[in-house]
Amino acid sequence: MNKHNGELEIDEDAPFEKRFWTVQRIGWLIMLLVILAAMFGFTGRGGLSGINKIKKASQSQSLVLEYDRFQRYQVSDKLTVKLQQLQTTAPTITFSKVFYEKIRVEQVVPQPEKVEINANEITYTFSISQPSGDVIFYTKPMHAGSLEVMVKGPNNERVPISMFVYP
Amino acid sequence: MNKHNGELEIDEDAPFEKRFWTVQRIGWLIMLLVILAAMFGFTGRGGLSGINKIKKASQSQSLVLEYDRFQRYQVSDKLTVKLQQLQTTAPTITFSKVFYEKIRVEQVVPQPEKVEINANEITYTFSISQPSGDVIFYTKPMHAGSLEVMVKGPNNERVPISMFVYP
Amino acid sequence: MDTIFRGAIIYIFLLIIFRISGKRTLYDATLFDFVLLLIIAETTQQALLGDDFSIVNGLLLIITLIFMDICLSLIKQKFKSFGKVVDGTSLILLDNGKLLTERMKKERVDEGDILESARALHGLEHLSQIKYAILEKDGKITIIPKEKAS
Amino acid sequence: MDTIFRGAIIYIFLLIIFRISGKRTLYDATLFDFVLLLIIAETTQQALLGDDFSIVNGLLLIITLIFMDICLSLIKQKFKSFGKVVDGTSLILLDNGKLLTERMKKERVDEGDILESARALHGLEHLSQIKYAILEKDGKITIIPKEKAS
Repeated sequence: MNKHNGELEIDEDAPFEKRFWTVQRIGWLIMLLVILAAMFGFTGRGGLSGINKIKKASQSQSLVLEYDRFQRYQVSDKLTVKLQQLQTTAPTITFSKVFYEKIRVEQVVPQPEKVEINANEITYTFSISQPSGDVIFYTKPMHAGSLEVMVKGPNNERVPISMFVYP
Repeated sequence: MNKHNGELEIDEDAPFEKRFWTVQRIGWLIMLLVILAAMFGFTGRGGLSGINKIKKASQSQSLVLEYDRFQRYQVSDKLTVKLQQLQTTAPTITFSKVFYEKIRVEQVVPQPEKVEINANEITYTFSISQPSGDVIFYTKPMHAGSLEVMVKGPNNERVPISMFVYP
Repeated sequence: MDTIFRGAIIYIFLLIIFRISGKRTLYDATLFDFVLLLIIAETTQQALLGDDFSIVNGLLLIITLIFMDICLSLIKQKFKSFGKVVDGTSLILLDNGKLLTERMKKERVDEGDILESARALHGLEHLSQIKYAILEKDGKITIIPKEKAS
Repeated sequence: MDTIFRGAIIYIFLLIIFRISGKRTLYDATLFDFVLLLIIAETTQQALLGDDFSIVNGLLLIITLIFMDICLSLIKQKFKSFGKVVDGTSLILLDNGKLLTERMKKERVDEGDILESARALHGLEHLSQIKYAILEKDGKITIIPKEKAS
């Protein structure tokens, strides 16, 4: 043990503490940055559109997807599929493998007429009598990390979506 | 009370404490072993394939099951049934009694056309138009201990699966 | 975004409610008070988290709460009067042997509480052995004994 | 596997965030600070458990946290400098009657805090009765009074 003033035995290390104050202040700054990032939506659950709330359309605008880019492990979210210019009353929406392997679809509104999984794809068939209609998928990611899903609309148009799931 | 140095009254028992230090170190080692076992997947929720993540197929490969061997009481999990070389568009998957008595099936994707329970079996009938298809059962074990389920595919092929549910 | 707002709202709400309720409310004089404090913390936690049990949610909330606390302490340091509003000040309850009954009544402290502190901190028997008794910011009562020799 | 990682991540995260936030942040000077601490503990608990309420999950988490703490203490014992980084050191705030205001400012301690500790620990009335005031690793302020006889 050091002796301070030749009498007080103490493990003080003032130069170290002084250097650590700088580290502390940097830490506070990082905390502030994390909070700002969260406010902008980089950590999911709300935030600015364009950062978290993503709207992505196929070239012909007949398939529009609205989803959250940043999601959280086992926290329910939703994916809205807007179908336009429908040429069939039994449109299909097809997702690649990740959508049923790493995500749990809890509910689909409206309820699909038929669901089939094969050849690394899941296909939902709906019954829509009008030329346009929305479908909402209530999803829950069951896997942390980035997820890449390919969505295929009724006219075989493809829209890739990518999400990041926080643990 | 003992008297230390003839003055300090204290309930010290140094030889006992010394022996106990050894017990402590052994305890630490056991904790390390438990943590390693958990990392390898022996306690469920992730882990190496082969230890927790099991893939089991029937002889002809027409029925493949993917499931977690180690599950936890009332924690959702899933069982994926891969059907191949289908000769019918209305394949059935049949499970033995345990599957509906000790496990709660929360959701089946795709939704079955028909479900029937009889003669100690539960039979799910699906509508699959292509020669192969996957079915996902979202399950929640409602019983701790080991569970033995017999799964029967559309061609009457049997695959037994055994799971252990931690309390 | 949602997470940060939840954290901030609950932080400010608790700050106000604890300040308003007074120093001695919920001060763990009995086990019951202590349990009550625990229950309040538990209840708050549920309101904070909702049904989002992800790690990132927990970590964001902790960062929010601690960051707000650091900011509050920096503001308190800069503006002393703000610190007074937030934390309150110490308050003399027993002044040179004289009980200040009006203050004690307002702060809901009685002679027994002062004697309890006197016993716990200095092993004193009577009020007459106490020079000052002070109600601290955290609800504790500190005691300055009279010098014996004098 | 998942359980162990959750435990480890949160252990390390908390270790860092508490170290960075400073000794006096969340030090329970007021009841509000105490409740904040409890809330942080609770919030962590949910992030740890998720929606897995099985016994084995709870036991694994407890083992992970305690095991990491044992490891940390063993490492700290072996490498003193690592201990310094993790725990910090004690810091003299009042040196032989002289207040070290720069240090007090950085650590967010004021005269009132030192006096409160002096009252609580030794029943002292003035700063002049204090020889040393030391900010300990846990945020407490300890007091070494001046000898009277001299």
